[in-house]
Amino acid sequence: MSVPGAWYLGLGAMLFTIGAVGLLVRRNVLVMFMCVELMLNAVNLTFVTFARMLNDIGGQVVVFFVLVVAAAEVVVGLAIIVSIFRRRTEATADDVSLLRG
Amino acid sequence: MSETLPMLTLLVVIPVIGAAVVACLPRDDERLLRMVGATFAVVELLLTVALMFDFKAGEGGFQFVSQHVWIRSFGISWKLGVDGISLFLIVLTGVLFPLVIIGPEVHKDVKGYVAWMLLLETGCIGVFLALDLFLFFLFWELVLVPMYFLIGGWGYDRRIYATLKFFLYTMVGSALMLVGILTLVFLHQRATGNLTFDVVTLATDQSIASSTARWLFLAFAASFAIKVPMFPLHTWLPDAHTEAPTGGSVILAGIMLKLGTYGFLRFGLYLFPKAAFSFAPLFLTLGVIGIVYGAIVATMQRDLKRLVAYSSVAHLGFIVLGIFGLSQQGLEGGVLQMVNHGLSTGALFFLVGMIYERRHTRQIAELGGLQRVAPLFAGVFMLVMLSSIGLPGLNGFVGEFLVLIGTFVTRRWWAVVATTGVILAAVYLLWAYQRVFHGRPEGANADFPEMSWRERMLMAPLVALIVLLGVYPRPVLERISPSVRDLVAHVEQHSDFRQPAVAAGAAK
Amino acid sequence: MDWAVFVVAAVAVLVGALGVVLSSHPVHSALMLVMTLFGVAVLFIAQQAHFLAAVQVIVYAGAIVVLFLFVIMLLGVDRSENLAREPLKGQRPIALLAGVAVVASIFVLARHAWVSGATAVAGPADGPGSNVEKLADSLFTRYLLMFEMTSVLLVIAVVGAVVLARHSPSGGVRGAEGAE
Amino acid sequence: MMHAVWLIPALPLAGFLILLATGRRLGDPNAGWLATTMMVGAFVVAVGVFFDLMGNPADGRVFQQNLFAWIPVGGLHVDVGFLVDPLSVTMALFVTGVGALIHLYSIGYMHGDERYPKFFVYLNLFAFSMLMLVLSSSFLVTFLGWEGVGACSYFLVAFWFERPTAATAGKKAFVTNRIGDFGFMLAMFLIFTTFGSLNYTDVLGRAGELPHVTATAIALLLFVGAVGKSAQLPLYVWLPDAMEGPTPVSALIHAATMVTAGVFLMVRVNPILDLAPGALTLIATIGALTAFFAATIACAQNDIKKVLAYSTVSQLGYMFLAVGSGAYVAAIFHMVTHAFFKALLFLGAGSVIHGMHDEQNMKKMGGLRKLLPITSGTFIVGWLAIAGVPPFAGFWSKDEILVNAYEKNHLLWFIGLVTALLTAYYMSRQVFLVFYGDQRWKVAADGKSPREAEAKPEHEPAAVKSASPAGHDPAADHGAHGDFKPHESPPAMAYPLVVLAVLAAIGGILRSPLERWLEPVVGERVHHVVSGAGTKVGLGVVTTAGALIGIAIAYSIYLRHRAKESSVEPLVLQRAWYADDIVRTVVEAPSRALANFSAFFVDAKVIDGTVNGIGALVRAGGGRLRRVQTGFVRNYALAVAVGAVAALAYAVARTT
Amino acid sequence: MIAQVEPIALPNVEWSQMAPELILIVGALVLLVAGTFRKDRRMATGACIFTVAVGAAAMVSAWGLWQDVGGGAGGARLAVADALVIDGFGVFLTITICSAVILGALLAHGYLVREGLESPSFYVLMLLSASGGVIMAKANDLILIFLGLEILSISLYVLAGYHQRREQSREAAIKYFVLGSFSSAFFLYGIALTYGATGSTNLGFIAAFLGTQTVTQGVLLGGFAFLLVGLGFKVAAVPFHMWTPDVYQGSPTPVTGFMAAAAKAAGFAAMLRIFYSAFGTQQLDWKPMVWVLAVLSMVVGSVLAVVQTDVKRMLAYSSISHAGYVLIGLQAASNRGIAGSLFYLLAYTFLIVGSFATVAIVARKGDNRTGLDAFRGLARERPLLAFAFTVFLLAQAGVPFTSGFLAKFYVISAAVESRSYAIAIIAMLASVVAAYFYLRLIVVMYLAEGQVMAGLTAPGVTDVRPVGEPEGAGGVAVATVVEPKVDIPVGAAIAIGVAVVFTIGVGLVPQPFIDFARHAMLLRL
Repeated sequence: MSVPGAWYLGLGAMLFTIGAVGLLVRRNVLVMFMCVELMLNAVNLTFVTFARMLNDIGGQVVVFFVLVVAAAEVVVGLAIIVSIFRRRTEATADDVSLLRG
Repeated sequence: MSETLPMLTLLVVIPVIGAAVVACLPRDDERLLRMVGATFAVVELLLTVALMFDFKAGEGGFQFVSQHVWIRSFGISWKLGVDGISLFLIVLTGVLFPLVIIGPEVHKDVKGYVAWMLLLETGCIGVFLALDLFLFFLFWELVLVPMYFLIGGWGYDRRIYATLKFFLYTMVGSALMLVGILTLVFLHQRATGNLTFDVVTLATDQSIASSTARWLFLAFAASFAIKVPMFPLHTWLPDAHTEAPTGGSVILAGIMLKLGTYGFLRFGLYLFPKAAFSFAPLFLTLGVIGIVYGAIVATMQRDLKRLVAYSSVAHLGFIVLGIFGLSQQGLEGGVLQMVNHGLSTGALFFLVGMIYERRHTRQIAELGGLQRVAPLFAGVFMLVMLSSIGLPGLNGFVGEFLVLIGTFVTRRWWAVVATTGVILAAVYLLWAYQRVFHGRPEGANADFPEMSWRERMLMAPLVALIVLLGVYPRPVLERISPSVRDLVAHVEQHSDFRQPAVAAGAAK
Repeated sequence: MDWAVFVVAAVAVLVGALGVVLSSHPVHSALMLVMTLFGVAVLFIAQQAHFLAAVQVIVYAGAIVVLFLFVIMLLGVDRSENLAREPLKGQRPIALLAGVAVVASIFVLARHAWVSGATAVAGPADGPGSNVEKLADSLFTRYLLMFEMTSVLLVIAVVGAVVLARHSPSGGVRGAEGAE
Repeated sequence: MMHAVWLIPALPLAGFLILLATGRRLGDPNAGWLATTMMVGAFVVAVGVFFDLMGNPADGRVFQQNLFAWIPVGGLHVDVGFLVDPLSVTMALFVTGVGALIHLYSIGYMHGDERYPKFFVYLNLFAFSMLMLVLSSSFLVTFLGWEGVGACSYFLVAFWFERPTAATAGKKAFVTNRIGDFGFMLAMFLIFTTFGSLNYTDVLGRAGELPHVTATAIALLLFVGAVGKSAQLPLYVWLPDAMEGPTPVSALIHAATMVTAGVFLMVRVNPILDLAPGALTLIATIGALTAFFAATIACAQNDIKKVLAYSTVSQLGYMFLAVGSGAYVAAIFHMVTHAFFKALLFLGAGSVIHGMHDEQNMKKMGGLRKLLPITSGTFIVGWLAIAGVPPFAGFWSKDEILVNAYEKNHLLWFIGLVTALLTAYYMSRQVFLVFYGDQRWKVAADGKSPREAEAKPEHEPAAVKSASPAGHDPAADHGAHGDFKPHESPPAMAYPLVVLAVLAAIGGILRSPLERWLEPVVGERVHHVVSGAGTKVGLGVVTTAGALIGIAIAYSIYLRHRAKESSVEPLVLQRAWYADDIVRTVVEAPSRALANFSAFFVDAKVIDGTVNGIGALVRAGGGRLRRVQTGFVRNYALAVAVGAVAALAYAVARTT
Repeated sequence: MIAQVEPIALPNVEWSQMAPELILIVGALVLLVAGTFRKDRRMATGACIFTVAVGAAAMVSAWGLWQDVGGGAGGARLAVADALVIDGFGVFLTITICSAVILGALLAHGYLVREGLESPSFYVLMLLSASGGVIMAKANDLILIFLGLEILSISLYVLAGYHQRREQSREAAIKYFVLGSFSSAFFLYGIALTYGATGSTNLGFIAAFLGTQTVTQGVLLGGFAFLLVGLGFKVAAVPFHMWTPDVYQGSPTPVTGFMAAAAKAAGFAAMLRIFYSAFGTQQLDWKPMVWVLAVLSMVVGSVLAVVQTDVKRMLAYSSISHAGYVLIGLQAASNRGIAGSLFYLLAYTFLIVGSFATVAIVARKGDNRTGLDAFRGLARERPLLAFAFTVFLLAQAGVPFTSGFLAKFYVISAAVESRSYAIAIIAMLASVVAAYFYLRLIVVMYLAEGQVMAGLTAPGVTDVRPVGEPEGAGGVAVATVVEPKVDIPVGAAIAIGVAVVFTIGVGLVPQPFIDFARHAMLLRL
């Protein structure tokens, strides 16, 4: 019958991890940021699955909020990215390393 | 008395008020700054003297106790009190501070110097008077700050290194002690339901397990041992002493080292009698090593101040020995020796400072023949040095002798080895004296000025006390005695230690 | 049937995710992201979260990814990147190891059960009433305060974007506000 | 009068204090007169006390006076107080008596010294300390005096501190003495532990309770103190060097009084010694060996004072031989006679040096008899006394010691006898070299080595610098080197010589009074010579013969030149058996190396190095950690991820 | 067909209970609107004063709440459909955060004027950010905490990059943003797992549910781990701290001060509430994790601070170690521990804002002179400023008669009380290491006048890169270039003055503040 929640959750965990690893290995800030979106999606998937498994609408409501947060983050994040990489040809995270030690 | 006039609180507060007043005065008028600073210090001195006279000689307990709840939720009080053990340290503090404020040359920023000194006085007095562990710890830490600035601001070439080393070294000790204090307090609370930092209560109760008490004792002892300093934790001392300005060295040696030994007495023995007794061999051994080792290392120093600093290591070794000998004589000698060392080593540092002012060097090799051109200076130096060597008739002997005889009664072999320190002290001090004062003055040494009147006035009280305490120490001893007797009884009550009959005087 | 939907969607999700990470071109990454988003939307539907699925598609695919693309174009960084190069020593192996470890740990932790026996708190997800209705009900009761707070979040987004754009010579960031 | 006993030390103390305050204003010679007056006053009081005590019956001749409690702590209660008994009064008498004479002598001798008042400051302080030592009623106050005389000895030996040798000698004296004090202190600790008191009356009265081991320990420890103070083997090394001090100091401190303090102490505690026969034997042996050893050295010394110094060591050895033989009275007796003749000899030597313009090398003297009549006359008396020629004082005291030693152990006696011979020999050598023979100084005056001229600057003062009417006119007396002529000393110096010479000559009569007088102190425990009168006479004859032989040998070598002088003055003896070199290499060098090692390796490198090392470690650790902070945001993210993995790993571990 | 639309029964919204955050938000909005009408210099001053007023109003309203809750857990209650909890704890931190707002605003004015950045939007973001923090402090729901966190963080991302002309500022923004969103994702995943394991995101329900459980589920443990990552990041605990030095150094200094105070307070508010209150029954599970975090933070923070040559960076590392101390309070998991943490946070807020205020002043125009050299001889030039900074530094070092000492004392006493002796000792030893760099800074201000500080420069410090170069005027060759005189703006002076008085005042009369912290109990759910 219906697919057990564990499968969804496992998928979510994997998606989350791919996102996390992606952020770690990609140098392009935009792609890194997309990876954050992947992670958020993984969380969303997890919430929805839990909502179904627990038969609780709360999990779905949470996803709604996560979406809003994601949107706000994207707006600000992209604004920051634009402001810093405006004059550069590459949006490479490694270029931003003035501060260290 | 204690009800009508909060004598002890005044003692603590007056210097800090002085510091605040000085801080508000104009920076340029050095005379005024010193005058005002000295006035506060002298008022403090008079108060301490008054305290000494009001002190009831036959009583062992705390007198003039004033207690006010301060931080209720932690059971912390502003509790001050004085007994025979602290009385003369207070007086010593009162004596030395006016001298360092008026005395030595201060080459820059007199205002800062005087203000820090006064703040330091508050700290020192506070440590000696505090009967609340928290309060004690506060003052204990507080003294570091002015001293840090004094060494760092008015010291010599390597002052930054020295002052940091001093501060951090001491803090390491305090770190352990604070944990110890808290542990003690909370264990006490667990046992009795009473959260208090009151020293007397904690000491009387003795409810914590003896294995725990041993750890706690070590935590306290670490802090005290660093402050004393005991071998092998002593290396901050030569640096700090050497680099500190004259006034700083005087206070450092004269008073601040006593904080450590005082701590052992007031907190080590009093709070953890059993543990202290069980660790006595360790500390006796370290004390003896300090005596011998400090003397040996002092012998080879090329810097006069460093030499005096190492001599302090040796002298403090005697005090530790006396404390952990745990006999009436030893303890009393230890207390007396704290005062003695404050006077004689303080005086020595003054004198070395005067030499530096004149010659701008402390290197023994660059000095020589000073006795010929400055006989009075040499004479005073000689006297102070002999006091330091422990010549009978001067103060140093009484303390040293009591320590040794007291230790001998309870811990024979440690005393035997420690007694060799008597020989070694003569070696390094006389050798140094010979190199600095004997011979024929050459070059700049030939123009070495004799003591000025101001310097004579400065040394006069110290010299007078050195002789007085050597000839007639009885008024001091009889004020110390009851407190020490109680302390020994306290240790006996809570441990297997029993003082031999001869020491207690029952044999007669 | 359910399985089929799940597998297809899951594959889309994973492929999309891997695509995001492994595409050398940022535009490709963005497109792969869209694929994942759709996959997730499908999985939402499969779990009766219809409203969320819709929002997912509209907001994510419709706005966010577009915004990404917009910025990529704006910055002119739409060039391939040499993925073989990794200037930071040890970054990749450790990252992979960490990733494996995270997944493995989660699976190990969840080996007995993902969920406890707790009962619904915010109200049942099934039962009578549409998904939207129940969502709305929850949103305006139990989650009212959170809902209100999202408005603050959006204000910040606006103000932040304005602030960050203010000193820029080009008006490119204007688009950020349009995303709302 | 007895109650005035406190005045005996108090007068010199007062002198000390007055001189300390006003010495410079009083100046030369008033300061000296003041000091001398105080000493004379003390002597007068001592005499008064003596007669007072005499008035008491023999067993009632004890009087204790406590001034104030000095150190009252628990069971330890020490008063500053005086114990007046025959022993202490004897000591007080001769300390004040001889002391007064030497003070008087010093007025002349030190005349012209730039630190003239200071000399008397020290001298009076010394007298005070010495009197405290002998009069005290407890070990601790004795120790006060004991240390006080040591310090004064230090001041006075190093009186001409501009001379490095003097400064070093002073320090050496003090430090060596301190080694002895170590023993003294331990002895006091042990006494206190055992008896709970440090008072002589308490302790000696209960001495009988002592277990044998404790008694031996106390005796030996006290003896260590005595060895240091009285310059016995092996701690004698400081005394010859102490001759760097002005000659009156050598006479007073290093011949008559301070160095005998050890003997006094031994006699004082005789009840304890009697319980420790082993210790007594050791004391006797050390004494005999010291006597012999020092005598051999004295035979080859050229410095007029060095000879006397080694002689003093040797004579002190006799005293310990006496103590060790249980002959306490003999020890005291010899102490007294020795004080007379040795003080005389030293003062005479000082007079010679004075007259010779600071020349101390006997090889550059000779034929001074005519030029220094008083000096030579008195010196010869002293010589005969020390050589043990009857009927001079030295014969009687030495004879008594040897008789007692014979009782104790024949070998010790034999050593003593040989030493007596040697004593006669080296003293004769000295007399012949100085007062007889050629006037070698006539040659020497021109060829005075520059080194020596350098080494002795403007000191040995009266001779060179005096410009006072009381003394002598340097221009007339000394003039240029060419017409250098030794001269007799001023009266202030001469009178004490005469008085001492008389005492040295007739001191022997004190023998039996002293024995009776001291009986309450040494009591029945005194060793009564068991040998018959015949043996005693025989021994006396042998001793005398030995002395005469010694004189004869010296005569044949140094006046008749029957043998080359250098052949009887081997280098090994000149260098005093290389004792100083041995000390330098065996004790000093290793100690210095150890101290250097401790100070510059252990302390600076190991201990402080550890401290600084911890600091460096923290910084190095910080430096390394800092490199992790690369500035690359992905690294940071990785750290977060790794942290998360760690947290998860913990969670996993927690569930399994 | 169409189901009858029932009116949704809106929950009772207790506006008064939300007064502080509402005041902050409304204030921000008013300012935002007003700012669009007036754009002159006077506006800047007005905005500052307005912000201070808003902060003060929020504080007063919080104080009103304090009176309501009766200064303890007794009057604590839930509000707005159980989403908010009104307890002493929340109110305490609200007041703390409001203090940060007030001090930060005072400090910011002079800075913004100096740097030519005057704009009300700065204050708007600050107020909004603070409102996020306040929400975190009072939230009773993981989701609300998350939202508060995002409100706080996103504002701070923008504020960090506020000084657009400074490359460091922009860099700080992007680093903070990337890492912040990364860790937010972790946090969110943690919420998800917790939700799955407990069935709710509401802390009350979670606590109630966990009270019935005997064994902690694996998933829940995973949730703990992820939540700790997210919050650890926010409070800058090692190993989630790496953004801190870079962001603190790069951000405009007033922002750094505000961020260090408010974000940390809010982060800890959430952490303490979640772990102590909601997961209180699972103490044994999370205490070891917190222990490790605390120890690592203290040690690494202190040790790394030692080798810094930039004061801002050094203070950043020191704030990491401070986080370790606050964690001790949590680790003790006792009332005294929580009170200690709260007290620490309050004391720390004033200290850190005061410290950064000094740095902001000394950094001079361009905000670049933050190296140790810039502080050389400050005692002569500006004795009072140097004195104030000394007070802050000594207090941070834990010198008696300052708030810093009592704060350390408080948390360590909590640790000792709960028998965590090891952590107490480590904390004290770390404080010794920390004392080194505070003292070193004091040395530079007072003692090292133009002399080369022998023995001070660590081996690892020789390769100091000139951080402040790009803006010209060289922050490096300070010794030769004549320094522009340090100007002290009025606002900053007030802020510093208040902080000094507070620091010493608490040191002398700690009882009221200790009571405050002690009564600020969490509502144990």
